[in-house]
Amino acid sequence: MTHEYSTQELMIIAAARQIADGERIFVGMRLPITAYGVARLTHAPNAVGLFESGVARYEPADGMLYTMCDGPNQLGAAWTTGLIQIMGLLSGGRVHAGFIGGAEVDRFGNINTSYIGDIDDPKVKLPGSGGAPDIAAMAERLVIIINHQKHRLVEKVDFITSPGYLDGGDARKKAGLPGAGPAVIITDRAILKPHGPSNEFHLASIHPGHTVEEVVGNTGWDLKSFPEVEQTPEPTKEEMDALHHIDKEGFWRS
Amino acid sequence: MTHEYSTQELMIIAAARQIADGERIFVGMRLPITAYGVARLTHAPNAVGLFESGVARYEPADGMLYTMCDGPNQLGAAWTTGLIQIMGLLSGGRVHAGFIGGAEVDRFGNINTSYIGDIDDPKVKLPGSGGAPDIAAMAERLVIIINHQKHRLVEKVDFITSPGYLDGGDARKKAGLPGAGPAVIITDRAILKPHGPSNEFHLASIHPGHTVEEVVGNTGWDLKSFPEVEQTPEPTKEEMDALHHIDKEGFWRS
Amino acid sequence: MSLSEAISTFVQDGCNIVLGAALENAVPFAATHELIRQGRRELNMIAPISDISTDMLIGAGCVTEVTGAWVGNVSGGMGHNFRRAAEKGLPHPIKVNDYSNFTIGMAFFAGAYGLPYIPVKTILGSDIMKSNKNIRLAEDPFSGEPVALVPALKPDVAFLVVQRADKAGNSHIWGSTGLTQEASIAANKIIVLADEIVEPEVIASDPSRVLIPGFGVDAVCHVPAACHPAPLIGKWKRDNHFFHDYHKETRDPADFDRWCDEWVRDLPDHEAYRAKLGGQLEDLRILGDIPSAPANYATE
Amino acid sequence: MSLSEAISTFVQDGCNIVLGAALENAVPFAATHELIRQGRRELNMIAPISDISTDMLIGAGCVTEVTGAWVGNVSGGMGHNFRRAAEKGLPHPIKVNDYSNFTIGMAFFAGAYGLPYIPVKTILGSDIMKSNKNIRLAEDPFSGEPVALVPALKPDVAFLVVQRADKAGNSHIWGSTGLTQEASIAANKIIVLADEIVEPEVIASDPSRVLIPGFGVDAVCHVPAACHPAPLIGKWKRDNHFFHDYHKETRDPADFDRWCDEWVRDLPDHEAYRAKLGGQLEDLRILGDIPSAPANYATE
Repeated sequence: MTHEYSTQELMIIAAARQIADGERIFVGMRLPITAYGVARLTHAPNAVGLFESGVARYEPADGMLYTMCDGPNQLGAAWTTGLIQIMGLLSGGRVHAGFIGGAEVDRFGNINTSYIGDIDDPKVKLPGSGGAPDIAAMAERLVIIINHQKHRLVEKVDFITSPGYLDGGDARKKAGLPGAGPAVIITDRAILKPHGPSNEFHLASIHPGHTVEEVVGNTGWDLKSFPEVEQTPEPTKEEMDALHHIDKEGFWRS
Repeated sequence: MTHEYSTQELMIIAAARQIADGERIFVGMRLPITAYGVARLTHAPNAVGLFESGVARYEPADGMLYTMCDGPNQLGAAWTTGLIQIMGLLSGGRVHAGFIGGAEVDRFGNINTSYIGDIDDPKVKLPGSGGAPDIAAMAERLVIIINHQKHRLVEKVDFITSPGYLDGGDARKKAGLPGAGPAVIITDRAILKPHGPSNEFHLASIHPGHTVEEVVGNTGWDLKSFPEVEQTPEPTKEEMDALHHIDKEGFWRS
Repeated sequence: MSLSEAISTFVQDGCNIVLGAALENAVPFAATHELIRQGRRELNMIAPISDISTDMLIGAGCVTEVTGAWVGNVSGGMGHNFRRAAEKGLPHPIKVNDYSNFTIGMAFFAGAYGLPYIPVKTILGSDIMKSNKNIRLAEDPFSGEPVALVPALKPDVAFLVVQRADKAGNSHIWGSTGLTQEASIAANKIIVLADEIVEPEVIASDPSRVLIPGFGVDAVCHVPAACHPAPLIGKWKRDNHFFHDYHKETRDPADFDRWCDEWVRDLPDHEAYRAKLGGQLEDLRILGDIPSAPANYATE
Repeated sequence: MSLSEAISTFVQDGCNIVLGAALENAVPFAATHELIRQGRRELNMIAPISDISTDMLIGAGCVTEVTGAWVGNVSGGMGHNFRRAAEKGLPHPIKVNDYSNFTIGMAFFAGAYGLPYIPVKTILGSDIMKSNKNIRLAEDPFSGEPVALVPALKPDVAFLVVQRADKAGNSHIWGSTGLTQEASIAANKIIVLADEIVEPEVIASDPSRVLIPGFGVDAVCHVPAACHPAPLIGKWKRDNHFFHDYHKETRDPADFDRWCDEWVRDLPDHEAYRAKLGGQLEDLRILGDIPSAPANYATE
């Protein structure tokens, strides 16, 4: 290892690798928007970033964004328009992928950002869906980003805000959902991918410095592994340079 | 009669009187747009003109228009936008009236601008509907303008492009149409209005110089009269001045 | 018309209100404050996302129903008042009508343009189909496939912030607009909060930049920085600290009350609010000028 | 890319084509001509109203299906070719799929934004419900009232004229747009005919004036006056005489053939068409400048 990186920086770079050149991506704030910036500066110079408030950009915004509606995200944008116009692109194969996070994700990639506990008497009322269900339903593929803790990667979410593979198998297709579903869950310890006809998420790759036992022990379901569990490749110098160029203040370095 | 006017000028002024101040009106080209201009200059200075291509105007355009999309109709407009935005205003009580014409109108105010003869083997293929059915369905009331000839005012139109009262009575309401339906037919000889529960059009007013016998003889159905048939009031000096101000070239004078 | 007058004229207790539909910019916070000051009750707040506006109104006891996709503090975390109301019924219980951003967009679109409902696919498989009883699962009669029917939403009143308007409410908006157009046209009454009042000629010089025509507007109020602490493109930067402080200072009900007294109830109007912000607001004012290329509307 | 290349790449015989969806302005007549020159056959022409474009294509034998609300000559009267085809099957029969303007708008909207169909009220009671077999009468499951279900339309290719674009297809449109946005996004391929090619910075200076983003555009062709004889706001006046002459000179099939040879088939491309028009075209060029008020996008 010739260069230092934080766990968060590794997650950003793993996320950036999910973006192919020329793709149109629904980019959230924080970690995914940084990943988008890294991808644009490295292997995906022609990617397009979409923001559900009604913004599409080629070049990432200059400077730190607190919300997708901030001025720097609109200055010089490819398009500032309405939510229907932007989110409507999800249909018709015009959007390749979306990034979303959540409070909970389950073994079939279903995501909860709505209620912990009972709907009518919730233990925690989470902020809600935003546009995540729409992106989860329609994008060609979904990238889920979440911290790897037992209460976050759970057997079954209390509330499916954004559908993954629902009860697994072909349940998603039967429900009439056009997009293919979540392709990957990127955590701070590992990368999980859907396996076989059940579409249950299995361990696909472990981040450097972590072990299978630790990952399984921090997962809320009986996590199985792909036949060959890889080690997540370390960030390259080019990737780290791009990230440092974007994250000038070192927000993600700790 | 202290001032000369043509039949067409009388029709324009009769149409202008259908516009109340502050109303939003779907204005077609030619005769109705001139009527709108007269109304704005006389009794309806706050009327708003809507054009289905996506234009809304306060002041009528300066100069002769050949289509609603011509530059002079867009310069200084209140709104240049899309068709859905403008026509969408028809719902929710935001549009008070619409003007439409046609090749044929029948005793219940149904209008044909599509097919003369059989649909599958038409004698005449007319240009089609444009936005007229939408306006006919949704506007609070409809003003129909047509020349008074036996083959134009017919017992039953070959094809209902834009619905009036359909088969009469409450057929229109039963069909689920939100707007109240045609309020008036203005011809070059007379003004007809729907009568009683049948909603059949009866003779309401005769233009100066015309007779009941002549009007009935040029109507394709057995035209009945309101108990008191009025004479259409002659244009006032103010109305004629307004019309001459708009129609500087005397297009409507012959 | 003053904002106070517009609200006392057009907003009654129990109204269904859209207060900002552009998501995180152009949020009409000045109207949020005035609704709290006038003590409106039993409001149904409808919006995809209105940053902390909805949380404030809930904390002040104005709200019994929330219709939307997201309630919280976009840069600051969860909304304490929203959580307290939903979890503990404090200051009183609220009913939450969940939508996703696109489905509430379709509900507004249907309401705006006279469609009884819209069939969508983007909410299939989500438990929002279970929690929101207004949305129905049905079969697409053309294909036989499942489809979710989202009925039209027709709010009573919509508030929107625009960069500039003339006295008649003809206005210009630029930057992303979220669901502003659909939500406003769907509403029965439209109240425009204009950052700047300009001559009619300025608006008429560019009718394609008009989002809602003046003849559809019921009241236009001149309220500079009505969006604070949210941003307004070309006019005001976002006050990120304010959102952060709100999160810290509203952790429990007594704290929220203190915050709300200081920033809302103890101030007579938005002018006093701006004066209280003072230099903090001035620092957010955009002084630079990066103008759009002109469009030519000449006819000759 | 040249227009000739764009059409040979993206348009096959049998395609469903939107050629102008702005109604009477910005009609891409240059594409009409090139489709005739390349001898495309069995096209389905889809548009609310495209003035005489559809009539020309019918007369040249390119069309077997017409989907829209109105076909004719807006200022000149009926379309002789449309009538001949519908009434006498000359040059060959055409199938007409009737819509009203709003319902074809809803069909495009559904196609653009992934909705299987849209329930509308504006076509109830019209015999269009009988002549267009795609539209179904149904019951609104919420209210029990009648409703017309209009299925999504997904054209293969859409052509649109814009005032200015950069080389990547990012473009600005102003003035009324009819159904341009919905019809284009609904289409599988989008071909932009730019009146002027400008630097990317010009377009990026005003992202709110973009109707279709460049990343959605499949080909951008620089074709000045592609709209002739239709108008383009701020660029070209309408050639009213040309529409009138077309009406007079296409009364019977032999006349139309002569007209079409002279104005389309005997000319290699649009540059030659512009050269043939010569001073007549120059007289239509808008020389004045009535610029829009600038919008400020500065962030500081």
